[in-house]
Parts: sequence; structure tokens; C-alpha cells
Amino acid sequence: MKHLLLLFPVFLPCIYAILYGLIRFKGDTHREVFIGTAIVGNLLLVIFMLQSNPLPSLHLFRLDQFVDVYFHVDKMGILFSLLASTLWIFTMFFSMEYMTHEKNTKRFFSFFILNLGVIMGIAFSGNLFTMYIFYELLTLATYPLVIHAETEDALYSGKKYLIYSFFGATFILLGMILLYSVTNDLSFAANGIIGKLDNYNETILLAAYFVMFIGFGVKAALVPFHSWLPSAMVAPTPVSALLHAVAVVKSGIFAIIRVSYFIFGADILGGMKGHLWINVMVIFTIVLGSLMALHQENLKKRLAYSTISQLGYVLLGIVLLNKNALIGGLFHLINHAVIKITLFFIVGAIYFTTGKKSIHEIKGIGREMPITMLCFSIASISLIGIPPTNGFASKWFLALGGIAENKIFFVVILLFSAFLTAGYLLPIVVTAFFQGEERALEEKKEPPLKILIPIVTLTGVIVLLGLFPNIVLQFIRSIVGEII
Amino acid sequence: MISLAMAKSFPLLILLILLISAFIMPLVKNNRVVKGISLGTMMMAAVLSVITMIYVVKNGSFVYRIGHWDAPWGIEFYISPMEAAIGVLFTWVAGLILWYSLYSLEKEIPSEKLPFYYLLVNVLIGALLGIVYSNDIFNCFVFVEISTLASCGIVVIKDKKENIKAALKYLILSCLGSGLFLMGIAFLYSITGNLNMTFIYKEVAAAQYVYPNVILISVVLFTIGLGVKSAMFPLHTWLPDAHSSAPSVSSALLSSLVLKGFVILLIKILFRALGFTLVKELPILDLILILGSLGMIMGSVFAILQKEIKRVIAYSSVAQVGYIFFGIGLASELGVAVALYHVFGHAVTKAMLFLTVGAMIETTGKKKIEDFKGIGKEMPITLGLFTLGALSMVGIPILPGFVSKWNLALASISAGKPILVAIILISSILNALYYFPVVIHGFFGEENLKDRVYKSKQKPVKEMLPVICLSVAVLFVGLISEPLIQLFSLGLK
Amino acid sequence: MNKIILMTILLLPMIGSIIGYVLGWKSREKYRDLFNITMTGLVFLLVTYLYKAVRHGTIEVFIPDIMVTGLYLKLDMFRYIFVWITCFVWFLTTIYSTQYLIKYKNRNRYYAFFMLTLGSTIGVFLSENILNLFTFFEIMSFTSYALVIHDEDQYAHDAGQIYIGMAIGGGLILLLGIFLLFDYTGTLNISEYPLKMAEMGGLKYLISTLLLIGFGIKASMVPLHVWMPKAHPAAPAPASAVLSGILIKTGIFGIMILSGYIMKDDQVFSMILLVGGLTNMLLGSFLAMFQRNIKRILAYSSMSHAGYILVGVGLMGILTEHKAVAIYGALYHVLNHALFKVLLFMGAGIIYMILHELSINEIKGFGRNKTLLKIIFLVGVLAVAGMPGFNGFISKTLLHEALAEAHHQYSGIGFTIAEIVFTLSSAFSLAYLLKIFVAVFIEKNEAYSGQYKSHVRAGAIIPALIISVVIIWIGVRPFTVLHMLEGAVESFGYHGHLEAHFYTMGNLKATGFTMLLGVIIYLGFVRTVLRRKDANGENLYVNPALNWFNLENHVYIPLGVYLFELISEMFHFIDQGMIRLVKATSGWMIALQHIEIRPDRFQQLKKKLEAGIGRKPLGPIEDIQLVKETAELSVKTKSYVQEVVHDIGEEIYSLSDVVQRVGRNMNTLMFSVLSFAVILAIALVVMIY
Amino acid sequence: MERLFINYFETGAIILFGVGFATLLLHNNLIKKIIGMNIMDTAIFLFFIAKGYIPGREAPIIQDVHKGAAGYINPVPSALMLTGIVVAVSITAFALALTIKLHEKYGTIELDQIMEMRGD
Repeated sequence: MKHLLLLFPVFLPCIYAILYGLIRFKGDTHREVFIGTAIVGNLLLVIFMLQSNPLPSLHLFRLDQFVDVYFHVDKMGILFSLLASTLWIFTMFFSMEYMTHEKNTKRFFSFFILNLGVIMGIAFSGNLFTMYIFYELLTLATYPLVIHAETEDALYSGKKYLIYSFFGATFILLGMILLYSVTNDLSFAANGIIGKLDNYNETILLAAYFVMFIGFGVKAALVPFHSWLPSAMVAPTPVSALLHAVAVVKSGIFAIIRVSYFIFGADILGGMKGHLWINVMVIFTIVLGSLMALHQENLKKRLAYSTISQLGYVLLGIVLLNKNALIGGLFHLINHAVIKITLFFIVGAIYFTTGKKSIHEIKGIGREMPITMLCFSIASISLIGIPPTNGFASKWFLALGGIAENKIFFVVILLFSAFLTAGYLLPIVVTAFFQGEERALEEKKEPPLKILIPIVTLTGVIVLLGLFPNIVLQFIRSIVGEII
Repeated sequence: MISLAMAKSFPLLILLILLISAFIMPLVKNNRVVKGISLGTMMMAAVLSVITMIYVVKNGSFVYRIGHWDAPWGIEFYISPMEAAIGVLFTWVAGLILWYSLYSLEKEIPSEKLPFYYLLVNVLIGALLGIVYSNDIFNCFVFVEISTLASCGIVVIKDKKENIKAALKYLILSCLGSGLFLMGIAFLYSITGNLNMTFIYKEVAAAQYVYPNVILISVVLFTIGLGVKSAMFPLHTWLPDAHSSAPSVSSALLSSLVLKGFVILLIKILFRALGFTLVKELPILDLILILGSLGMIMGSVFAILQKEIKRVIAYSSVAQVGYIFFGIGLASELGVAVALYHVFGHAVTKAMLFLTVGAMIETTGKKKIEDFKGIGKEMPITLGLFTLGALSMVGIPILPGFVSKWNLALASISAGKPILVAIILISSILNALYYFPVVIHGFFGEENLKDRVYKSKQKPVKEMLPVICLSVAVLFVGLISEPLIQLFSLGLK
Repeated sequence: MNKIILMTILLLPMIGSIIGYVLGWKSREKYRDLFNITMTGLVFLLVTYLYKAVRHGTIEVFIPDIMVTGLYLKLDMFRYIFVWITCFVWFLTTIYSTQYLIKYKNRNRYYAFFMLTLGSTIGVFLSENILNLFTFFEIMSFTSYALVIHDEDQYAHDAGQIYIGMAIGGGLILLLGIFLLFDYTGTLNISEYPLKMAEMGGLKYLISTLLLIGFGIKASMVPLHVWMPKAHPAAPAPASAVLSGILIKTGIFGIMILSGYIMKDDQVFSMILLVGGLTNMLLGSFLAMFQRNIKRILAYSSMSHAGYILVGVGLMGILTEHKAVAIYGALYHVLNHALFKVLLFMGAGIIYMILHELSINEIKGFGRNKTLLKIIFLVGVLAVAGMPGFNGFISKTLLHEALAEAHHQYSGIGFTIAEIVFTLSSAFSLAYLLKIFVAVFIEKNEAYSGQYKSHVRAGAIIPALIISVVIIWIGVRPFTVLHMLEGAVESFGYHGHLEAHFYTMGNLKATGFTMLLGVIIYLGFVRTVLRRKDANGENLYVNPALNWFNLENHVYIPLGVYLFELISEMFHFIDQGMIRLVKATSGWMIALQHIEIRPDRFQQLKKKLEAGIGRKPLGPIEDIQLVKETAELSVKTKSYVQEVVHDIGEEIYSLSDVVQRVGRNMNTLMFSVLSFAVILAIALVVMIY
Repeated sequence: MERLFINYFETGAIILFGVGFATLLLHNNLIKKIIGMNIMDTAIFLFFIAKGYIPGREAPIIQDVHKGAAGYINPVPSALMLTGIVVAVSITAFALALTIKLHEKYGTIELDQIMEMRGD
């Protein structure tokens, strides 16, 4: 019976979302309480569910080996689900305030809650098929958020997003077909399911992996399939923050992890020798992201390109196929989520309080919003990977993984990109703090508390993760220990 | 159980009910009564077909002699699970479409023609079921002709210029098709001396070495003849005109059922009369495969170029029929079973699409795609249902469209032609290209939604209920995909 | 207990920085200044207190589970010297700052970062774990950045950009080195490296090169020094003082660790260091002569003195028997340089505080009547020049002795040159110092006679005084410090103490010669070549070096810019690649559609038709006949004709029209039947053959 | 070649089919098209019946004595074609009806002219 519990975090948000759409709220307080209950409740549910032992798993319905909606909780899923539900809470607070500036809040929050359910679905999927379904749903459910402004620009970006996503989905489908024709099984197992087969057609497998990597890579903003991400910046800031931090791009990464380590398995992949092109793409992703970020004037776009680059790090951690690299990759998955969401919140806060969007406008804003910009500085430094922040911790492992593969080249790329990262983030800090006219009366213009508190808390998390990474690292190590 | 034992005679009973009741209708003055008769008979047929289905699944295939003459002289019905399932599909979908027509048909055709319309529909469905059930080729031919006439009838009933034009084109091409079909029968008869498929199967095994060319020619004639009627790719030219100009109820019937009847007949001839082993050796399946693939791609390409929404959906039918031929052409049991499954999936989905589009055209009075921007606000339920259908067509998991694509892909890999997977995927992308813009512009867009009033044009839920039922059917067909495919591969043996 | 004190030393400045910031917020600046002085004083006292404990044994603190690899601090004698001098100098500069910054903006921020820099610098010196070292190193770079750009003018921002850019770049190269180091040795603890590295082959040179670049940037090694002459003058004087006096030492510290522990006195590596040191020494002092900004001169001087220390470090590895001399020399010079450079910067700061001007052309003669300032500055000058009786003399002598030992041991032309360079750069040192001193304190200038005296405040002058006293004290009693250094030398694995005699005839003679040379260079070069009379007949210094080949402007920037542009272009292309591909394809498709099909014929037809409207057209074509007839009917039909004409022109004008036509025709019955026939025929033919 | 002459019924049927098809394809006039269609149908009937005809046998009508199975032609094709003719006739009728309708709407039964008048 407790296995049924598993369904709640996945489907409850969907019900909440529908309810939210139906109920007419008397006042803002009611509304906010409802949203709060939904999202915080979900986190509690997840935590409560994880208490049970053994971890629940459930075949929701099963037609055959293939059509089998199967939920299964494992550590990887726990990691992802906790990350998502936690960050969702922060975003919720943030958007409650932020969205007062935007219209159509009702639709926004409906889909906002709905997406949480979808993400939970992805996290707890027990096989590729289930994951694929939720993955597609994610595309559809995030689309209204992306085009929230409904301007021509937004619609164009939304179209781009959809087209890219569906191309990706097609690739994934192709990969699934190829894979299924070899394995007849798509369920996730800790060391991959291919290893259990007696004989298999390596060419088809390689093709399947490659195609799926590209397919999921579209969501993970793999170059050259990334350009939807910068354009999706037209969305309201909380959406961008979520898109970048957890919801979309990370689900792409998560799916790639699932495919790489839970379907194929590190040994098989390592033996297939088809990694050259994937590595090239990943490296291009890293470098391109940071280089292009340097050229962006718009703060959000800059961060968007930065995301591309940082996702490249995570992908690198995945494709290097060794323990250290994967630890680094997974840790960076978390770190980047926390850092990037903070950065986006801050950019959003700047926009919210002052209406400024690009770098040259924010001269001296550090004097008006010292706390906010201090948080920005800390997050930036962390993203660059300067110790003792968490960004460094993950890069440390990534680099070790890179060297262990005897490919010092990766490390050089990592560091080069870190340098570029400094190049595009520090000028913002410098402009904010050290430039601009000094005004006689510096009145503080910190954003409202609902925005400020998430920012400060997340910054605290960044610092804590940097100083005491071992709590999380321990958990990641145990995941990695199981799958490599 | 007595009722189940009686089920053997049900197929004939269904036919009789439909055909006889059809000719009562013109005699009745009151349109409401006509509607009642039509729907009532269809429901009866539906119930009976379900009982037959249950019987067949329990007891296996059976042969029913009409007039108690033994084959090869007498005509017999051969009911295997496949036929029974298709029968259920036809009656139920037709029933739902008729249900929908109760509320909408009068807005499209003059009310004095209503009895004739229902007459034609009953005849059409009866003839289609006849094609499906009958085990006698010539009997099938007669039913084919009847259904052709009836379907031309339900196209032309709107009495507009383009309807007549379209119907004439349809008629002439159909007639060519039936001519070839009859010729095919002649060839087959000349070497086997039989018209009963079971007997042909027995004879042809011996005859194939003596008259290889004759078999080839007859197979080509069958394929092309039936191909014209079921809109195989380059022979589809009649379809967009006919389907788009007809009343939407007719379009739904034509697209979802009529095309499928001929496909089923082709499958029966190829795999039952001639037999799997024989047909596998013939190059005809490659031809079908090529034409099917072409249809999958070109149908979608043409659909993208269209401006009228009904034409888009009509061309989409061409593409979807391409899938069916693709499955047949794979020359594997799975392929054919999936083709049959796609008959199922496409029937329910396409019916739903045509009906929703019909509703949209009915309330707005517009036809062009660009006129439907922002329609999602005015008719959220309708467009929502349309979206479901579109998703199925594009291939979103669980929905039938996905299941058939998936299995077709697997079948093509196991048939040693993995490159065909690319065709399937390209075709689904193309599908997305013409379905999604409708949905997106319907639901979103600031400019699109300006001045639209929420639910202002929504039809009452009562009237949309049949479509909702169809949407449930879509989901249902998606969910029971596995048993269905198994059932079909069982029926082929 | 000692461990707690050690942690306190590290954390106190960091905590103090925050508290000070908050204090200053409430605009109680007095309290904040007092608090900061107390803080640094307290740290200094604590460090001094630890001296005894460190003499007896090293203090180690290990805190696992934080900062990825844990925090591993260690205080032995070697590190103690660095820490002590840092705290000492910082304490004095903090006092000095309270005076110096009194009219500056953003004081609060300055103090916060000043204290943070102190904390991180101490952190660098205390780290045993090389990753911790790197961590503090980076923090230091960032916090000191805020000090460099404190003025927030264009010059400061430019300097800061180069500073932070090179610091981060260097840091990353350093990190790469550390990665490799860790990967091949499996440890991060510095004291474990000597054993592990011994087994490594050629790779250790790669690692050491990377680390050397990383540390070398901070130590302003040629050719990585470009940031320094810009950044040091940009900062406020107390900040420049610690930048020059202490922060350079973090780089030196790293290089010492690299040479002494990681490479374990590798000959090749030491040779590189020696050559690098000599280059630094010569280039720094040579370029210093040309400068006119006092702080810039001092910055180049720092570069030169970093060279001295590097020479000492290099000799450490080269010498086999008398290593100790080199180590003593290097460490001693670390100490001394910190003292006298800070002193000189303080002096320069006092001048700046009053005049807001640093060019010696402007301020010449300023100090003629300011005796105290003059004395203090003189002490600094003499100490730098290495005059006997001042601390510079002691360490220079030691270094020189080490060099002589090396010469003695290997006796090659190389070492002869090295000695010449050593002497020459000492002479240059004297020359550029004389340049400042004579110009500022001896020459006459009517503008500054007498006034401004009252501006020199106690808060600024007292720290300088203290340092001058220490300088002289060390110069007079060198062995006190040598005693202190003994423990440090032991950290490198050498025992026994040095029996050196500083005030011998030979040393004095050598010094005298150097001094003489310096004076000659001053008189013969600096005063004659670099001084020109301007239009008003005043003697002004010029700087011909400004137009010389400049690493930064002629190599790094163009290279960087071009490379950056190139890569950016490439990636721009990739960035838009997908979309461009799609757009280009669709563009081609459109172009294809508009390919003109026999336009001439239809154009002609069109023209004819157009001409035909309104008047009697001629022509055999039926259409035209038709047009003619209709055209004559009415004006209404005229427009219709125009439409027809338009249609004909448009309809068959391009490929897309043709396609459209074909599409329309495909829908006709005729075509359907035809296609039917064709398919049937094809199928039959294919089947049967 | 020889076989074509031996099976002259079939050959004739095919030729007739070709004639019908050409009529259908090439003529613009709808009535002519329908005639072509009919010719094709007839060709097929001929073909089918020829399959059942055995030279030198009688029609399967028992007169006087029953000659046994060897005495008569195969009656099945003939019977089938009766049905076929009925079907063909009904289709022809329907097609003609449509033609009349077209003439009402367009005022012509020339197909190319009808196609020209698109839309309304």
C-alpha cells in the first residue's frame, strides 16, 4: 500500500494545479496560502515517502515490456526530486512577489504547480518509457510559462522551444526504438541493462546512445542545439530561473544520466569507443557558452549562455565515465542549480525594483541594493569556481575525473571556461559596486522581503555547500558507488 | 450460453438490420424518428458486434453459411477475431458519429434530405461490414460497389458545386478501381476456379507454379484497384476534395471508416486468400511499402501546404493510410498486425478530429486555418479534444498514434530495414508541423486572444459528448494496444 | 590552546572585517578605526605570543569535512616568518591608514577588504594543504582587487582589470598545476611532496612550470609582471604598501614551497629561477630609473627585489654545500624588503596625502624642510640600496655570498654575468632612489618652502618611525634575526647555524664599489640623460621608456584581442549555426521558387498586353485578341485586363508558380486518371519483369 | 503472339479496356467519359465471361437431357456478371445524375471549363 504513496508527489500537484485553476480565491492571501500548501506539502510528502523502507516502486499500469508506466524511487531520483522541490519553494516565494508585476498570474501558477508534478514524475520514473512521457509532458507544461508574456517575441521563442524540443523528442524516440529492438527492455538498473545481455549489436547500440544523447541534449542545451535557451529568456524571471536551475535543462541532464548509467552502464559505454563526437560537442558547449556570454549585454541572456556552459560541465562529468567525474557532475548539477537560481533571482529583483535589464544600466546599483548585489558577488564567485565556494568543489572533482582519463585537455578547457566565466560575471559585480556616480544621499532600494529572503537564503546555501560540501558529497558518492 | 451460441448468426443479423432499416427511413416523415431509427439500429449493430467479438475471442474463428449452402457454392461469412474487432470498431465509431450528427447535421444539409442521408449511412456501414465479414470475393466486390455509391452519396448530399465535382471525381476513380478489382477477381478465378477465399487459398498453392504471372497480375490489380479506393499515395487525388467538401459527419465517416474497409479487404485478399508465404515472395509488398512510405511523407507535405483546415486533415488521412500500407509492406506478421492496429487508432482519432473541426467550422463559419487563431478561448473543450487527436497523430506516448509508430519502427528494424525508422520519424515531425500551429495559435498569443470571449462559441457539452466519448476511445485504444495487436496477429493465422 | 590561537589568527581578521563594516555603517568611524587597529594589534600580539611555541615545534590544525578536502593549517618557523612580518606590517599600515584615508571615500569598504586581505594572506602562509593555499590565494586576489580600484577612476579601473585578469588567469593555471600534482601524487599536503615527487619523471617540469606561472604572477616575475607597475600605484598608499611589501611575498612563498618542497631542489628548475630572478632584478631596477611617479618607481623596485629573493631561492637549489646561506639570504630579504618597501610607500603616501601628486616633476623640493620625513625616507632609501648599517645590507650580503659560493662551486661564465648583474642592479637601485630623494628632499622649489609642515600627522608618521627603527636595529644587530631564521631553515631540512660575518672589509668594499657605481649612474645617466629642460627652463625628468617595447601593449593585449575576436567569431557562427542552417535552407528554397522560368517570353507577352490596353493591339496570339476586344469595352474591363496581364506575368514567372499550377492540375480528374494509369502500368511492368 | 490469337476473347477484352480507358482519359466531355467508363466495364465483363466459356459447350441450361458436367460451360461467371452489369448500370445512372447536377450548376459539362471556374 505504501507503494501507492509514490503517486502522490507526482499526481497531487496536477490536481492542485487544476483546483487552482477552478477555485476563485477571495484574496491574495488565500491564493498564496493555497500555493504554499501545495508546494511545501509536496516537499514534505517526498520527504515522508523517502522514510519508508524499502524505497517504494509501483507499476501504475503495464501492458507489456514496453508500455509500462513504472515508478521507482532510487537515490538518483531522490537527489533530483529533493533538489527540485526545494528550489520550487524558493521560486514560489519569489514569484508571489514578482508576478504582481505580470498579468495572467492564474495561468502562471497553475502551470507552475503542474510542472512540479511533472518533474517529480521524471525523477521517479522507473523506466525510459515513463520518463519519456513525463519528459514530453514537461515540454508541453512549460510552454505556457515560456510564452507567458504572449508578445510576438515570446511566441517566437516559444515556437523555437517547441520545435527544438520536439526534434529532440524525435531523436529520443528513435533512440528508444533502436534500443528496444536490441534489449527488449527499457527499465533502469543501477549498472545498466545492456551488460546483462549475452550478445548485442554494437552498432545499433552506439547509434541509439548517440541519438538519445542528442535528443536529451536538446533540453540540456547541448551545442549546437542550444539556441532555444537564450531565446527562452523572454519568459518572466521565475520561469527562467526554474528553466535553468532545475525544471528543463536539468531534466535533460538527469535523463542523460539515466540513459548513460542506468541503461547502458559505464563499462559498455566505455567499451563502445563512440565518445569522440560526444566529447567534442560537450567541449564546444562549455566554451561556446562562456564565450557567447561575454558578448551579451542583457543580464538574463548573459546568464542564459552561462547556463549553457555550466551544463557543459555537468555533461562532461557524465561522459567521462569515471567516478570522480560523475561525482563532480552530479555535484555541479546541484551547485549550478542553486547558484543559477540565485543569480536569476537577483537579476529578476533588479528588474523588479528598478526596471533595469542590461549591464550598462546597473552602474552603481550595488550601493542601492548592497545585500542583493553582495549575494550576486558570492554567487558569481562560486560559479567561477573560486574556492572555497561550492562551484569550486564540483569543478575539483570534474577536473580530477578529467585528469584520470588522462585527458588534461578537459581540465584546460574547464579552467579556460572558468576564466571566461570570471570575464562575464565579474564585470557585473564591478559595475554594480565600483562604478557610477556617487550620490549624495544613497537611499537603499532593496527588493521586498519575499524576494530578498529567497536570495539571501540561497546564497547562504551556496556558502554552506562550499564550506561543508561533504554532507552532499557523501550522498553523491553513494549514488556513484552504485552505478559505476 | 444461448446468446453466445446464437452469436454465429449475428454478423448477418447486423447486416440485415442495417440494410433493411435503411430503406424504411425515406418512408418516415418525421426526421426525429429517422434519427432515432438510424441511431437505434446502429446501436443494436454495435451491441451485436460486441457479442460476436466476445464469442470469437472465447471460441475462436467461425464460418457462417448464408442460406445454408456449403462453400464454394454458397456465400459464407468468415469471422476471425480480426473481423470481429473491426466490426466492433466500425459499428461503434459509426454510432458515435451518428450521435454527433443528431445535433449538427441539420445545419449543413437541408432537412428534407435528412432521411436519405441516414439511409446512405446505414447502407454504407452495412456494406463496409459486409466487406469485412464476407469470405467470398465477389460478394465483397458487390459490397465495395454499394459502399462506393453510398459514400459518393453522402458527399454529394450537401448539393454544392464543389461537392458534386468532388463526388464525380470520386465516383469515376472509384469506378476505375472497382473495374480493376473485378479484373483481378477474373484472373484469380481463372486459375483457381473459386471465389471463396478459403478455397482460393487451397487452390492457389498449387497454381502458383503453373501460372506465376497471372497471380502477379491479379495481385497488382487488387492492390491498385483497392489502393485507389483507400487513397494510396499517388492515387489519393480524389480524397482531399471529397473529404473537405463533404459535411463534417460524412468526412468523419469517410476518413475513419470507408478508407479502412478497403484496406481490410486488401489485407484479407493478400494474406488470407493468397496466404502469407506466397505473398511474401512477391514483389508487390515492396511496392506497397514504397507507396506507403511515399504517402507518409508526401501526404504530410501536402497537408502543410494547405490553407483550409479540413483539407489539412484530409491530407493527413493520406499520410495515415500510408502508415497502414507501410505496415502491410513490411511483410511481417507484426507489421500487418500493427497496420490493423493503426486502422483502429486512426479511425477513432480521425473521426474525433473531423468532428471537432466540424464543430469549429460550424460555430465560426470559417474554413481557413488562420481564421482559427484564438479559437481555444472561445471553444476550449473543442480545441482541447482536437489537441488530443493532434497529439495522437504526432505520436505522443500511450496514444494510439504513438503505439503504431513505435511498433512499426520495431517491425521495420526486425524486418532488417532500419532506415525506414527515419521515414516514420520524419513523418511524425511533419505531422507536428501542421497540427501544432493550429493548437498553439488557438490557445496562445496575445493578439490572437484579443477580443475573444471565453467559451463564447462553445457548443453545449451535450452535443460534444460523442466526441468526448471518442476521445475516451482514443485513450482506450491506446491503452489496449498490446492485446489488440496480439489479437490481430492471431486473426491473420 | 595553541591550535585555537592559530585558528583565531586566521579568523580574527575576517570576523573583524565584518564587525568593522557594521560599525562603520552606523557612521561611527572613530570606533571602527580604533577597532581595526585593536584587531590587527591583537593578531600581531597573538602571533608574537606563538613564537615560543613555534620554536619548540610546529603547530598543526586539521579540520576535516570542510572546503572539500578539509582545512589543514600548519605553523612552523618558515611560515612563522611570513606570518609575523605580515601581521607586523599590517598593524602599522592600519594605523597609518586611519590617517591616510581620512578624506577618502568608501572608507568603510576599504577597511573591510583590508582586513579580509589580511586574513586571506595569513591563510596563504598558514596552509599546509596546497588546495587551501590556493583557496586563500584566490580570496586574497579578489579582496585586494577592491583595494586596487579603490579610487574608482579610469586609471584604477584599468589597473584593476589587468590585475584581476592576471590574478584569475594565474590562479587557474595554478589550479591546473595542482590538479596534476594531486593526480600524480595523490596528496595535497605540502610536506609529503618531496618524497612523492622524487619518483616522477619529466611530468614534474610541466607541473612546476604551471605552478611557477601561477605563483610567478603574484611575485611579478618577468614576463608576468605587467600588472604590477599599474596596480601598485593605483591603490591608496597603505594598500600599495601591503601589496608591494606583503602580497608579493605570497607569490614568493609559493615559489619557495615549489622549489624547496615540491621540486626538492631540482637543478634545472632552480636554474630557471635563478635566471628569472636575475632578469627581474635587472629589469626592475633598470626600468625604475625611468619612472617619474614615485609609487611607480617603488613598484618597479619591488619587482627588482622580488628578483633578489628569487635569486636566493634559485641558489638554494643550485648550491649543494652552502645552501644555508642562500636560504638565509632569501628569507632575510623577504623580511627586509617588507620593511623598507612599506616604509618608502608610507613616505610616498604622506606626500600624496598632502599634495595629491606623485610625479617627481611636480613635487620636487617638497621635503626640503621636512626633516622628520626626510630622515625616514632616507632610512628607507639607504636600506633599499644596501648601505651598511641598514637591514638591506645584511640580506644583500648574504645573497651575494651565496652567489659567490655558486660561482665558486661551478665557476662558469654564467655566474660571472650573474655577479655583474647583481652588482649592476644594486647600483641601479641606488640610482633610482637617489633620483627620488634628491628631487624631493634636496632640490629647491619655491612653491613648497615652509608650508604644509603641519599636515604631516602623527598617525601617519609614527608607524613609519617604528619601521625605520626596526630597520636600523636589524642592520645593527643582524644575528638576532638570523637566530629567528634558524628554525625556518630547518624546515627545509638543514641544520646548524650560519657563522656569517657581515661587516668585513670585503663586504664593505664591495658595497662601496656598488654605491660608487650607483652614484655614477645617477649622475651620469639619470641626471643627464633623463632630465631635460622644458620651455620654462625648469629641469624635468622625462621617461623615454614609455615609448619602448611594452609587453602589455605590444604583445599581450593585441594577442589576446585578436585571439578573442577570432574565437568569438567562430563561436558566434556555431551559436547561430542551427538557425542559420535552417534559414539558409529556407532561403535557398525561396530562391529556388523564384527562379525565373523563361521570363523573357512572358515579359514580352506581358509588355505586349500592357501595351494593348487602351489602344488597338496587334498580334497573332489569341489571348491578345481576347484582351483587345475586352479592352475596348469599358474602363471597368480595363482594370480586369490589367489583372489578367498581371496574372499572366505573375503566374508563370517563377518556379513556385509552376509548382502551384502543377499542384492545381494534380487535383483535376484528368491528372488523377492519368496517374492511375501510370501507376498501374508501372506496377504491372515492375511485377512481371 | 500466338497466345493472343488463341485467347482472342481476352485479347479483345484488353483492347476494349484500352479503348474505354482512353475515352475516359482523353475526353473532356463528361458524358463521353462516362461512356468510356462503361466500355471499360464491358471489357471486364467480357473478360470475365470468357473465363467461364469453354468452346463447343452449351449454355448451362438443361434442355431435354442432362449432358453432365462436361456438356456445359461454367455458369458461375455468367451469373456473376449479371450482378456486375447491374452494379455498372447503377453507377452509370448515378454518374449521369451527377452530370445533370453539374450542368445545372455550371451550365456546361466540359470538364476543363468546369475546372476553370474554381471556387464559388
